[in-house]
Amino acid sequence: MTTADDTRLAMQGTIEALTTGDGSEPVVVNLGPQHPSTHGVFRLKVTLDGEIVQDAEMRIGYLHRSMEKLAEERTYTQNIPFTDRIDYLAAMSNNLAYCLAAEELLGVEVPPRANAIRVMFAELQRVASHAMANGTFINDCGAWHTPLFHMFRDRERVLDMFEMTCGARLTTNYMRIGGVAFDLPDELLPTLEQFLADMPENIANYEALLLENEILHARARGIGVISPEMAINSSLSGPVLRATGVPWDLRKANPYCGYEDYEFDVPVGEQGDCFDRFLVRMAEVKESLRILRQVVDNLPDGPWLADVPLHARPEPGESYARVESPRGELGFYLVSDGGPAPYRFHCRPPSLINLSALKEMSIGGTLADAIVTLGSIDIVVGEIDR
Amino acid sequence: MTDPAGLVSVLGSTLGAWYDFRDLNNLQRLITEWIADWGPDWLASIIAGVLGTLGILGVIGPTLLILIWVERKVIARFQQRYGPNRVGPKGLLQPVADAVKLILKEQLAPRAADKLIFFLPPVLIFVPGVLIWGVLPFGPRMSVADLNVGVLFLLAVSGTTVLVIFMAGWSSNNKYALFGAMRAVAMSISYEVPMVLALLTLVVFSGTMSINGIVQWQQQEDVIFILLFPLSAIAFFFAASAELNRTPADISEAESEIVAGYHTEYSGMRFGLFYAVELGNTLVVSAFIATFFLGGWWLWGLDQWVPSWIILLVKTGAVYFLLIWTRGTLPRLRVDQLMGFCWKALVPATLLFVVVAFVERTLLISEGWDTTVALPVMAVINIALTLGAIVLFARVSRPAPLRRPARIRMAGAQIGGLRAARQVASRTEEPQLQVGGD
Amino acid sequence: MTSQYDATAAMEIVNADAPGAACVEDGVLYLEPSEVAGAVQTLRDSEESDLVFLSNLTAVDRELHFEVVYHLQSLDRNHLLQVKARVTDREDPALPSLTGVYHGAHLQEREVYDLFGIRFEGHPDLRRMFLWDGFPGYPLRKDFLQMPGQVRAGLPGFPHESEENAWPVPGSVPQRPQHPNDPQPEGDLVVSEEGEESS
Amino acid sequence: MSDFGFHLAFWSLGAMTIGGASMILISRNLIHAVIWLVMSMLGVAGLYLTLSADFIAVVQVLIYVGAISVLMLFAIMLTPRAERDNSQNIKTAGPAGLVVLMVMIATMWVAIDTDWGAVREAALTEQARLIGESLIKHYILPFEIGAVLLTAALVGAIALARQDDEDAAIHAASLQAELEGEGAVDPVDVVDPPIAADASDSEASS
Repeated sequence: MTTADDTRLAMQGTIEALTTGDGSEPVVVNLGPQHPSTHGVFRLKVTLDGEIVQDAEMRIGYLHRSMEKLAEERTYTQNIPFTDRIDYLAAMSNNLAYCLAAEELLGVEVPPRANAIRVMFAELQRVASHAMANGTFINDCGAWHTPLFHMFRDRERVLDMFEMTCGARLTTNYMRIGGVAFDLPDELLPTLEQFLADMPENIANYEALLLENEILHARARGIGVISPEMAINSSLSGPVLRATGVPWDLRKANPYCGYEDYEFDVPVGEQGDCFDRFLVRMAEVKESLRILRQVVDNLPDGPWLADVPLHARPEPGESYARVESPRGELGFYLVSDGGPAPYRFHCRPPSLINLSALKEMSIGGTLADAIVTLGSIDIVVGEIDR
Repeated sequence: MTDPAGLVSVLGSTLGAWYDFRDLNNLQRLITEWIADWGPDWLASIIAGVLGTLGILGVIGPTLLILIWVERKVIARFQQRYGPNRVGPKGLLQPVADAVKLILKEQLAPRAADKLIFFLPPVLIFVPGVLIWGVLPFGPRMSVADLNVGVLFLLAVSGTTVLVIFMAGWSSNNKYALFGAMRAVAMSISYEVPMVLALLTLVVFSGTMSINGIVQWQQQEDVIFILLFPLSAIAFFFAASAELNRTPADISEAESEIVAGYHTEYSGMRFGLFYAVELGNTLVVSAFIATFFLGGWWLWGLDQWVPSWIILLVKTGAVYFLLIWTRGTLPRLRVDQLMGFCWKALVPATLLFVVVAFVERTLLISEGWDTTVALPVMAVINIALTLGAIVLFARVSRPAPLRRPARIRMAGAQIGGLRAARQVASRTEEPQLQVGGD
Repeated sequence: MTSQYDATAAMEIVNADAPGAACVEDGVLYLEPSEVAGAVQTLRDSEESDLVFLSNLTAVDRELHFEVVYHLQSLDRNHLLQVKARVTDREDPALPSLTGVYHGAHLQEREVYDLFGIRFEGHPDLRRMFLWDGFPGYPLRKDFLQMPGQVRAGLPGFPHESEENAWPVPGSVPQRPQHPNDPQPEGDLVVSEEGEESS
Repeated sequence: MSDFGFHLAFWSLGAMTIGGASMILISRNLIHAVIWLVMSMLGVAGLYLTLSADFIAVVQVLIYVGAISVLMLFAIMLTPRAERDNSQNIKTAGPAGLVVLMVMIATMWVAIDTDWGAVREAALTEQARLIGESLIKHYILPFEIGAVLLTAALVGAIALARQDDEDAAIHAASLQAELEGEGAVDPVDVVDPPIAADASDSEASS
């Protein structure tokens, strides 16, 4: 390299430094793969000018288990446990979405009791997942685990109910093609009644602790803002989309499992910032409790599993079923070639797609804001990487 | 003052005897006088110093072990958990088990670390941590060194901690550690200003820089400083908790952002030392807050009956509980918010109170007012000023996004995209939830 | 309830803008590969179709060609349209990127590139996402790690249907010696017999 | 305090001060040099203590150790390539050393030659009060001048630190022009902000 080249390079560096900031060099910091705030093995590579984020790039794949490939080697029923492991914080929703897709492919009619039980567990799962999401979000804002543990208490009770019903807490494997695996145990309904009786007070406590907390406002308001237009264009879904004010909820827009029979509302935010996402989740928990109340009151009797052959060979074709999982629009796209296993098994992961706009949300904020934004999106790395 | 018929009198002791446990200084004096009888001067003073240091270490060591347990238990109660309850009765031996574990762990150092500077900080950070105890008065004569520039000594010694933190962060050759160190240094430089100003208020008003002098002034005037200068107390509390890196100001070791800040790369007992000193500093700061603003070892005559150091410990415990409480409740502020709060709120407010203290002190001396009347009046005025300043700050300082309330509306029948969003937003009815805003 | 958007109507919208860009086969809208981005943009911007939301983007290996599947959703009109595009070149499959139309296509296209090897031309940051650079092959292709004995990937059938389907599929999984789950060869039962005798 | 203790303290603190100062000269790493400087300053503070100057000693620690050295570290950290070996300017070492040697000899000569009139009295107790009183009574004018000077320096520092983005843009543009061989560029052309904030994105639908 000649001296002239050296000079050119130096000058280019100076120009870059002058146009990007106050003449200082940016620092690249890796958040993750092992980092307390990335909720798993997720890596965010941020370029910082001082504390200001200039660029954020995510590197994922640390938890990739090639589930879509594995599923091509297993029968439709055998694939249900995989869906637990895709989003291990909302296993019931994933079970449900997959079963809906398989049922569409097989043309199975689900008995009414099974539908009610599915709604019950999907909503319980939403309560549990939102408790986790909001708790960790406050943690990312820097609280010393207190709200998290309070919300974990509710989540524990939900998981206890899961355990009661299907023997597992996280990887439930409860839904079946054509219904659910087991009927409700006798002790479930009293437990659920008690849970429904206790929750309003708990939620009131959280609201008293958090809603008017000035520090939380300062940390989360106006941070990670995204416009509704951009949110739709980025395919965001779930609370992240609804926080921008777009009232899009598949339970209303495309009711499945008889959601049209229940009375509930879709909370939407206004400004699309982290705090609105938090508030939307808080409000959704209340709506879920409303649905649960109605499910318990109108639980139909009858079979809980349709007569579906375990060794099913669907006709060649394809199906795309979506549910409103706690994280957003969760879809399963199944292609059958008439064989015993899906020819193609694809999951539309809301966590991954909600990250589409992470870069846009974090640039210009500080490092701490980027963490809060990431926390407010509520990612599950199992679902991102699959 | 006559000796009240208290616990001590029951034991038949006379004031100043070595077994008077109200004032442990007597014991030390007995020993040093005995040495001075036969030995050289310098030996007596060295023995006195060693005894004082041993006394301090004897207080800090076990207290730290208990405090770890207390903090974990209290935080656990805030969080609806049991806390440590396996090792020993009620989990009391948990800190010991932790310490043993930390000692047995391998001590790692990054290959690219600046070795000498990397190894020093865990040791060096102990120096200010212990020195600072030297000027803490446990009783009327119970302090290792009752310096007449005690307040300055306190500030000087606590200021050097920053340097050690910087060494730790810089030498680790880790970006998280460096960020933590830079934040710690920036924050410490900033928060030293309101801390100094808050103490300056007391110094100006009481006319002494000796810490024991400040306590004695409170005793003499029968008033505690938190009533006279509440804003200084609040500012000092906040500044101190910022210097201690505790939530809501723990940005230099913000777990969710920079993992563990400046001590990210320290493992085993090296980390344990940082942790212990941090906890010890929390205790000593609680003690100083109790001393400066809550009357220290004095409590309206109760110190005649109960050993003064127990009174101080109880007050310290109360302040310490407050620190745990804030830690267990509040989220963390961002770096710029923390700096802004310091320079835009705490510094002007404490400066205002320095001026107030000047004026009031001058009036007291020049007009010769009766302090029993003047002090309560001043206290009322100052409390009113404090409330006014806080309200003013809350009004003025809110950034733009916080001025609008956050609203949650219900979509109702409107489900859809942008068009539905516009319809929902244009509704005039009350939103479901509305928080914040002016 | 979300309705399926009529593929013929969508075809008309697309073809009005770019004649011949779309056709309908078996009720599914197929797009000409070179016209994908423009056609989808037309569908997005058209007042009538209003497909503003890219719900899903993935691909299927049809062995002779790749089929890239788009699920487009209209939020306000609440209908869903499935759009497909065929990529026939298996050696160097390529398709125009949708990133200019939908920001949400970024990650999904990267995923398809990673697992199928379909290049999306015009994607600003087309790199492997889950697997590392230099990973050999594209796992979701049906010919990935083709197994010996011409055994197709996937499950051939249920074990009860035919002897050949009994696990392990011959030739697909190498026989492991001495694994407790494997059927023991004859003559290996000596140990247990001895045990029975001694007891 | 007896002579033995005094001598012990004096010599060990002196060794600490001079040793630290020497290590500054020897160490090639700027950060190390600052840390040695801190050690030297702590030694000086200790020497003040042996002179019964509590106030000065404490202030020495407060200002030099707690503030100035930290500021130095900050300055070094913010300087690009601060860890660079700082022993390059070896050409000027000879003359500089000579000058320093002469100054040192002069200082020592003055120190030895002066009749210090050592005072063997009890320690001054109320030093802070004395210093304060003399500052605002006898030395009020220098004190005020110093205060004004410091304020001016503070304002100046802020003005310097707040270098306008405009200046940076002009500088960058002129460099760019030079790089492209176009000659100087009219500053007016580049004053506009390079990236206009996209207003449409920030407007929510509300």
